[in-house]
Amino acid sequence: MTLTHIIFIVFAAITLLSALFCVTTRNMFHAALYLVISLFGVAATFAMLDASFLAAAQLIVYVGAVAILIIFAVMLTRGGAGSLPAKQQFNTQAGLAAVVTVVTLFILLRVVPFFNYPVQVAAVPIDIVEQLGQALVGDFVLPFEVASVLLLAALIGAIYIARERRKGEEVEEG
Amino acid sequence: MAIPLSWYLIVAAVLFCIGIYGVLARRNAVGILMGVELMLNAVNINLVAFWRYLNPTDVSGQAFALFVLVVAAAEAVVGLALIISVYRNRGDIDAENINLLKQ
Amino acid sequence: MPQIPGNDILIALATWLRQWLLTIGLDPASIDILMAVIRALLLGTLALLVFMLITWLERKVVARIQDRIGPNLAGPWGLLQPIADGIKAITKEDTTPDGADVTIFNASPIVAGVAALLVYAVIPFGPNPGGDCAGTPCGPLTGTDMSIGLFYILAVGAVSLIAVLMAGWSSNNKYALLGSFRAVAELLSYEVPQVLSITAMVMIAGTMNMTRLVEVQSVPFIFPLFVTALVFFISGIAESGRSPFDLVEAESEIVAGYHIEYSGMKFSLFFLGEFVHAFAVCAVVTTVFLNGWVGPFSFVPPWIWFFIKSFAVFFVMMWIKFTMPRFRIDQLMAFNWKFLVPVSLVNLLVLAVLDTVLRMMGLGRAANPWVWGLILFAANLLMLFIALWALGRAARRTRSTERRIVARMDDVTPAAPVTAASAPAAGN
Amino acid sequence: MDGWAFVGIFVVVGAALLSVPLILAALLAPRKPNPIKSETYECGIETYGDTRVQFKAQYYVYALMFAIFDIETIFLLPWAIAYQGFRTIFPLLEMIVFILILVGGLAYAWRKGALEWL
Repeated sequence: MTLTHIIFIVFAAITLLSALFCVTTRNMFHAALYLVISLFGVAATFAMLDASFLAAAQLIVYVGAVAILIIFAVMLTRGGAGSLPAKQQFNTQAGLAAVVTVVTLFILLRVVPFFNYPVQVAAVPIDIVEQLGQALVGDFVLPFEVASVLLLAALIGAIYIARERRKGEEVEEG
Repeated sequence: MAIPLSWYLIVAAVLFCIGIYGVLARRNAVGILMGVELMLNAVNINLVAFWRYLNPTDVSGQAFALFVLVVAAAEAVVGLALIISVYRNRGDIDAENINLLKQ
Repeated sequence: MPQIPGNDILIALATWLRQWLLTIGLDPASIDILMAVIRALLLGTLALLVFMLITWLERKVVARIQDRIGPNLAGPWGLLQPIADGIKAITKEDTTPDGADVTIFNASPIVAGVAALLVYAVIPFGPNPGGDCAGTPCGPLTGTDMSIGLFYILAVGAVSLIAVLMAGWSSNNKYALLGSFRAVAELLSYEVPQVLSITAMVMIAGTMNMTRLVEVQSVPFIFPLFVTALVFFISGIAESGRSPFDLVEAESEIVAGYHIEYSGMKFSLFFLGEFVHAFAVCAVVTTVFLNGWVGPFSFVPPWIWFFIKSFAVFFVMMWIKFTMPRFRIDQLMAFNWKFLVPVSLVNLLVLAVLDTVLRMMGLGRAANPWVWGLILFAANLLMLFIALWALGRAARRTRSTERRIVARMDDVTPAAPVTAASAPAAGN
Repeated sequence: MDGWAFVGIFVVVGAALLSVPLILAALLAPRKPNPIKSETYECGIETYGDTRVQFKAQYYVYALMFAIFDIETIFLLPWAIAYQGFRTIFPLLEMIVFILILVGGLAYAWRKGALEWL
């Protein structure tokens, strides 16, 4: 048990516990914050895997963008309060969902970690980000451009859906 | 490399299952979306861990993780826009009540 | 004492400390951790000292600009004023509003402060002397020499948004919630031109490492990247929530923004976050555009040059703050999305094309940095001229539209006949 | 770990440094709460209605534009790092196509008035 192991366990525990709170807590704003903490933990995991660029990208995309979007959505829907204030947070199939989850977890844990992977010990190239850039306009040029189109589609679609028409209905000033 | 690969895979598997539970059991549509984000993150942990342990000199693993990141964000952008729109029209984002197409 | 690499007093001290720790029998791994903790402590203290200094400086400068004297009672020239403020903040009663979400309410000032401090981790205050410091290779004078330094700065900038939302939501106050929404809308909007200008910097420099960024500046990047520097500086001011972009705390509109319910020391931490962030922006501008620690006269330590340049940039920031009126929120958003973002996109494209063309003509940075730099500078000035012309035209058009609308509201018979359809359309 | 270890240490140390004045304040500052004092501030009048009021969706539109451009930058930065090493113009052209597609999105938002503060 070295220091690295302990750090890994700490971050794994943070990630998993806050993920658990995220899916179970009643207050949606708290759930969003737990999600942020959990995604932080994932970023730390990336950093431990020497994926420096991805760790920072994870922080920017998830903590900076997706988390803000989710918190905005929570606030715009008034915490999902709906008409009934004290509504159940889980649906009627919650029990079934738990069974499915446990079965999936059981299968995954039985199968995935104990396969004998051809682990290769090598240092990460120092110019990995540069290689990534070259790959994006080399091998991955098609997905790269398709990603751009996907982003365009998401932008236009989301603006079209989310925008309020000028003669909006019961929109309070805010 | 002090930490075995399987540790990362276990963390990813558990995170994935927590995400599944969130997606299946939450009533709140935003909560369901959070579950999806957790699942996508679990996938990314797997991708990066496999990249690091199986082929660290090739960038494909990182590139894939990057594309997953994009798809996740695009999905969140559009999904949340839909939820906001539903809330505006119906005043409720309980996934069990969004069933206009069933009736 | 052995040969001191780089002849720098700070590196000499660190080398001496490491040697002493070796002599008292610590193993190298724990020395590394201990040295990192010391470095972190020094950096944090430095950031706090700079914070105290610039609060004093800012009050002195605003006083001079407004033809006043400024703080002059506490100590010589009022230099002890920050300490007096600190004592005051510590002894003030700290209230928590009813219905506040206490945990989040208390956590968010710390999150905001730490997020602002984190930028300092990658700022290089001096060069890498090379050579050997008590058995380990010497590093540059920086917290950590990350390979993705600039990108890291972007990443920690994202965290402060969460702090704002936490503060606004947990206060259980409509003004705070409204203020946090506005603040976040502003901050994230201005992050877009910021990331685009960082992309332009990285493209020209070919690295994201902060130390390398200084080393590759054979010509200070303010010349070839003039428009980029302006966009980055403006969006940096907006990111730190300073006037004229201080809608975050527009007193006359939304009382005090997201930190309305905060008092005493917790309020001071938000205040600290703002100032620390503002100075961090200046430090990044110095590093990336003004050649960082490099300066004439080898007897002056590099970090002195670094701070001279940073304070000069901060002076410009104060000058802007105290001479500009505040933007209205719609102007703020329009300025960002309709001016800064298009300008930085065009700037990115122009720089990419021009640099490639120059490189292919054999006039790239590698060949002759000053020729390359001046050609790009000319292109930058041209871009700036066109952009300002477009901005001026748009501003005149908007102003005449607004005037007509005001005239219509004031008077039943407007001076110029305006149809209802034409007025809003002109604003686009 | 490319400096992230130091960042972790710096987070802990920074939080500790900032907690010192908070702890001092907790020890030294007076604490006499009363119902009037801890009332939510609303310019002197009593608060009215629910705090978590309905906001307009325009905020979300800005957030989503930010998200899209942020992700664009995640792709642009590796390209920008590799830029000085490119020897042909094809990477440049591919990048220009990438940016122009997104500029189309910005133009759409502008035309539709989604950038207007309503």
